[in-house]
Amino acid sequence: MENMANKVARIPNLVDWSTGEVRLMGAKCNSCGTYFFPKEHYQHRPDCSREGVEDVLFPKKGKLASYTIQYYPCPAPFKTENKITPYGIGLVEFENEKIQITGIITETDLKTLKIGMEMETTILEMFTNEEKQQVVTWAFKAVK
Amino acid sequence: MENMANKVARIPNLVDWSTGEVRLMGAKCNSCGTYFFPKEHYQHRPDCSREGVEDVLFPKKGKLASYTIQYYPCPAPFKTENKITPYGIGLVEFENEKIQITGIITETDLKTLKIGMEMETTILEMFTNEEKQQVVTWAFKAVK
Amino acid sequence: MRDVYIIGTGIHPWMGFSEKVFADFAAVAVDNALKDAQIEWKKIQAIMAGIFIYGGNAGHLSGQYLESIFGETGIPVVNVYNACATGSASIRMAYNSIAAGETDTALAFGADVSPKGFLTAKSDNAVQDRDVIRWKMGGLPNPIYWALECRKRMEKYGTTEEDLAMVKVLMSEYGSKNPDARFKKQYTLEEVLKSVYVCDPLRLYEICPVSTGAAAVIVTADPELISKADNPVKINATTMGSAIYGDPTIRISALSCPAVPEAPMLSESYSASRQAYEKSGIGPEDVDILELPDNSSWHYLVYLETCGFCKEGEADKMLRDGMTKIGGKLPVNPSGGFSSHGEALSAQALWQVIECANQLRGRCGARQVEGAKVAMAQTYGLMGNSGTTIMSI
Amino acid sequence: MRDVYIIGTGIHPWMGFSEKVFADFAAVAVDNALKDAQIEWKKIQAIMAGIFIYGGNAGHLSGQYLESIFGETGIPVVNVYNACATGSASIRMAYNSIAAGETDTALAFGADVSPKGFLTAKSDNAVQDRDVIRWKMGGLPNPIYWALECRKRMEKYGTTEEDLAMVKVLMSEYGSKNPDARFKKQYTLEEVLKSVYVCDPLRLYEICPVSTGAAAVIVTADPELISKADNPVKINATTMGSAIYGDPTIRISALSCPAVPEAPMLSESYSASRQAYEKSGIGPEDVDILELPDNSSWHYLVYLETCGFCKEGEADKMLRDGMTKIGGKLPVNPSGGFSSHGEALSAQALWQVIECANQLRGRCGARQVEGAKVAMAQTYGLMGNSGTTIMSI
Ligand SMILES: [Zn+2]
Ligand SMILES: [Zn+2]
Repeated sequence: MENMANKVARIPNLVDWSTGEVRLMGAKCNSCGTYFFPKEHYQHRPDCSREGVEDVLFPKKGKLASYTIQYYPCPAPFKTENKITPYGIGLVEFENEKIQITGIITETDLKTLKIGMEMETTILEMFTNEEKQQVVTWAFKAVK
Repeated sequence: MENMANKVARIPNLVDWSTGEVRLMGAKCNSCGTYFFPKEHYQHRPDCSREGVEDVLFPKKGKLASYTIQYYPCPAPFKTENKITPYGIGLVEFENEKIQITGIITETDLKTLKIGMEMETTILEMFTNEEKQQVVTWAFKAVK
Repeated sequence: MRDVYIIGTGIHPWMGFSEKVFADFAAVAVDNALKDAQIEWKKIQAIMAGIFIYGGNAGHLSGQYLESIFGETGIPVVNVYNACATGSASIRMAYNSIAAGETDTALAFGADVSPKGFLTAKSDNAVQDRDVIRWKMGGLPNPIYWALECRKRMEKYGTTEEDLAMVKVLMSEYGSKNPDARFKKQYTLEEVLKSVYVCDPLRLYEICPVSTGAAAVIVTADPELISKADNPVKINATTMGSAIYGDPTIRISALSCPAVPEAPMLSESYSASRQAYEKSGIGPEDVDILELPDNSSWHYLVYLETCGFCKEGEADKMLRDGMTKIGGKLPVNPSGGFSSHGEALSAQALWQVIECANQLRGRCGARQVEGAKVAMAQTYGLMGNSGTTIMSI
Repeated sequence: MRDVYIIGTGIHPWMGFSEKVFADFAAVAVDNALKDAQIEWKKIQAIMAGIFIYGGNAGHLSGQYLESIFGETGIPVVNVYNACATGSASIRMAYNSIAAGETDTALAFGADVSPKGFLTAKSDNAVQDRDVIRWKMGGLPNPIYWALECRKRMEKYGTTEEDLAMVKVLMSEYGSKNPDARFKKQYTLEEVLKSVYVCDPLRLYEICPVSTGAAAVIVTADPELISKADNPVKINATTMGSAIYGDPTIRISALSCPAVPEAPMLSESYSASRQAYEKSGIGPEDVDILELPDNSSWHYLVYLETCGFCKEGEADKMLRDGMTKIGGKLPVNPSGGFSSHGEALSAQALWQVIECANQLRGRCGARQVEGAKVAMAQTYGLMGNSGTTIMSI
């Protein structure tokens, strides 16, 4: 995997690389079986007892359920040092968890994007902060 | 009056000194007779036709209808260069206009404040801006 | 329950950014509504106000602000916010106030001034407000959400770029005939297809911008006011819906959505419309005019399905067959839609109701739908907000 | 119109600043209300939510947020804001929804998290929002408005510093007996009179701070739910008032007020309470318990007059004579009032209703008022907002 030393997520508790793999952080309700991302945004099944909600890491890989190509820069507070437009952005489906999660696609040849293709979780370097750390967000890339 | 050169109100259209006297700027509705301060905050009598609203300058002098002494600094965006607490703040009544207007009282001996005393409109220097102008707000002081 | 009628409506024409303040726009719309209803201000017994979310304290208390302009009379004044369905909440509350017997005559209004820049996050607490995450880390302006759904639709049902462009062609034709619309230029299919992509597959002309606008509606159950009104419009139902668990739509501000549907798409609107059908006894087959929220060309298509005007995947055929044109079986958005107006958040749901009322009252000139007796205004707001109003004459 | 009952109430105890998010507090209050009502979530047919104004997108759509925690069911969810009377708006809308026949059972809730710093201006457009002027040029935090009125009262009616302090003595006695209150220390007259001035004549202990808290109320007209509820409380009226032209009170955020009264002081509350008296057929003489908004000791006194419990200038005598004590003719704020709780903006009006309901249901332990049959919750919000709820058992 990428060298993750000196990297920091712009907002904590969303993306993890402590296991050696980049994985998204979410939660699962053991009562109603629903997975949440982000983990603090609960979306229980009606009348769920909401017991046993626990943190989970989503699998590294999923498949592309939809995508778009954004031609204009995302306004602030979004921030990147390099021009990234046009950028791909996709919904990646994690099959067993029955959830689709959005993410920027770090693909330069956007013409190759296709619904159903296999994707893996990665990070996108956004900018360098005052502590000289690379501030990152989660992203997806095609499995080659 | 004070030397008003190089002074600027923090927000325009509230206090005027172009006539040589410091006066508050408001509006009057010629249909229902109500005076407004600030002038953009309309408070018409119900069913007023709202015709003929015109700018007015309030008289320089009025009388103190109520007052308090504030012991703690007003939080931002209020801003003064000098410590002004404790400061007096009063409601000054303009008799013919049938309106009372709030304002900081630039009195150092706050024990002399008394309901009914005659007050005049003045300015309070708050801070120096980047253009080296004195930024001011309106205020009241006792007529000596 | 007693019948509630629309007796007066008013609009401030839609436009772009303005230095004028929201209360000035609101006052124009309310003045027009009072004139239309032929009543004086003191007849208003309750004010249900849409919040202007970028207006600070005054915008959040827009009803109190408006009342002070027209003259404070002590009546109930409540301010509501349901994102882009805010206007639906205000008219629903005005209706409920009358139906509950609290008042006889109530005013619903909303006014929004387009901000100079982009809409963006309004807080800085990512744990509390996932909207912060979508802006800071997601890179997700609103149209991306629509494009993701649109791409799924194209894959699943064969919606084409020509279908998407055709929506704009129709909307611009009607908008050109609406003096209150912001955009009045008429576009050909070719021009739309040549416009740049904002987020592929959605093009610049296929998504709606943010606008300035104001709208006001006066409703009453007072027999005297109804009898002197010009063509009063009966409200058969005005309902609000929220989302249903398992809705597969990726909602604006969310970072995820269910992969396996357990509820209809846009379930907030499914719910609002089904409540309205049940409450009014009127079904999609009875509706002569539909105003739907065409935030993008995708919305135009999917809303026909969400609200039950055809089965899932069949809206493209309705469009291609001309059924949704003025003169077709179900004229959709004779106003020119959001495409010709842009969003004025707290005003737009009321403007949709007003277009419906104006159509039923025969006031729409070059874009008039002939002989319409039943109209439906359907709205949509982010994060699970929706409202449906069914009216008849 | 059918009768509407409170069958379940829930509170998250009041506290200071917290890193937890508003939805967590809201969920505790709603869980407690569901348990009290002995109903499951799916019985809730509408949600009327108070907006948490510092919570960004999520706080403005607090009802949608809450619904997603308990499970989205598609029901109407509306978010309201009426400053510190926000809770009054939510319960009034829940009541109207049921009275209008839209739903049988509805939830009203509000939750607020105290911000770390001071409350201040929320926009930067002084023309649109005079709140910007009062902060940038006026130097006018909220308590100054109360102090200006309090000074007038002392001059006109002879209210003394001892009267103002006595209010705190009573409130702190009751607060010490309320497990859900934030401040539980009991003060003597001497201690209060020795506390520092914030804005003379009001002292630190005589004004209320900002707090964190949540409250939820479930109302219904469903006979089955009413029959199985533990001491259901009937809502005789729940009304909202706005200001009346010529009200001489200097309103928070205003820079001026009329010098010649043409309406009662605090006319928004005069209006709300008079509407409630008229609608319910219950007058001040029938009320056994009053919860009023003691934002400051001045409020405690003036509200007795505004709501017609005595004539103008006579409240001090009521206080001095012990009439407003538990055990007196009109027990006021047995909860300990705002003085013992602090303001949690969108929750506080509901908390007042809940205290009234708990008193009528005989659940108040050491602060219980014996034999109370009728209770009234009166609230107050800046810029012309107020609500009154009259309940009975
Ligand atoms: Zn669950
Ligand atoms: Zn006037």
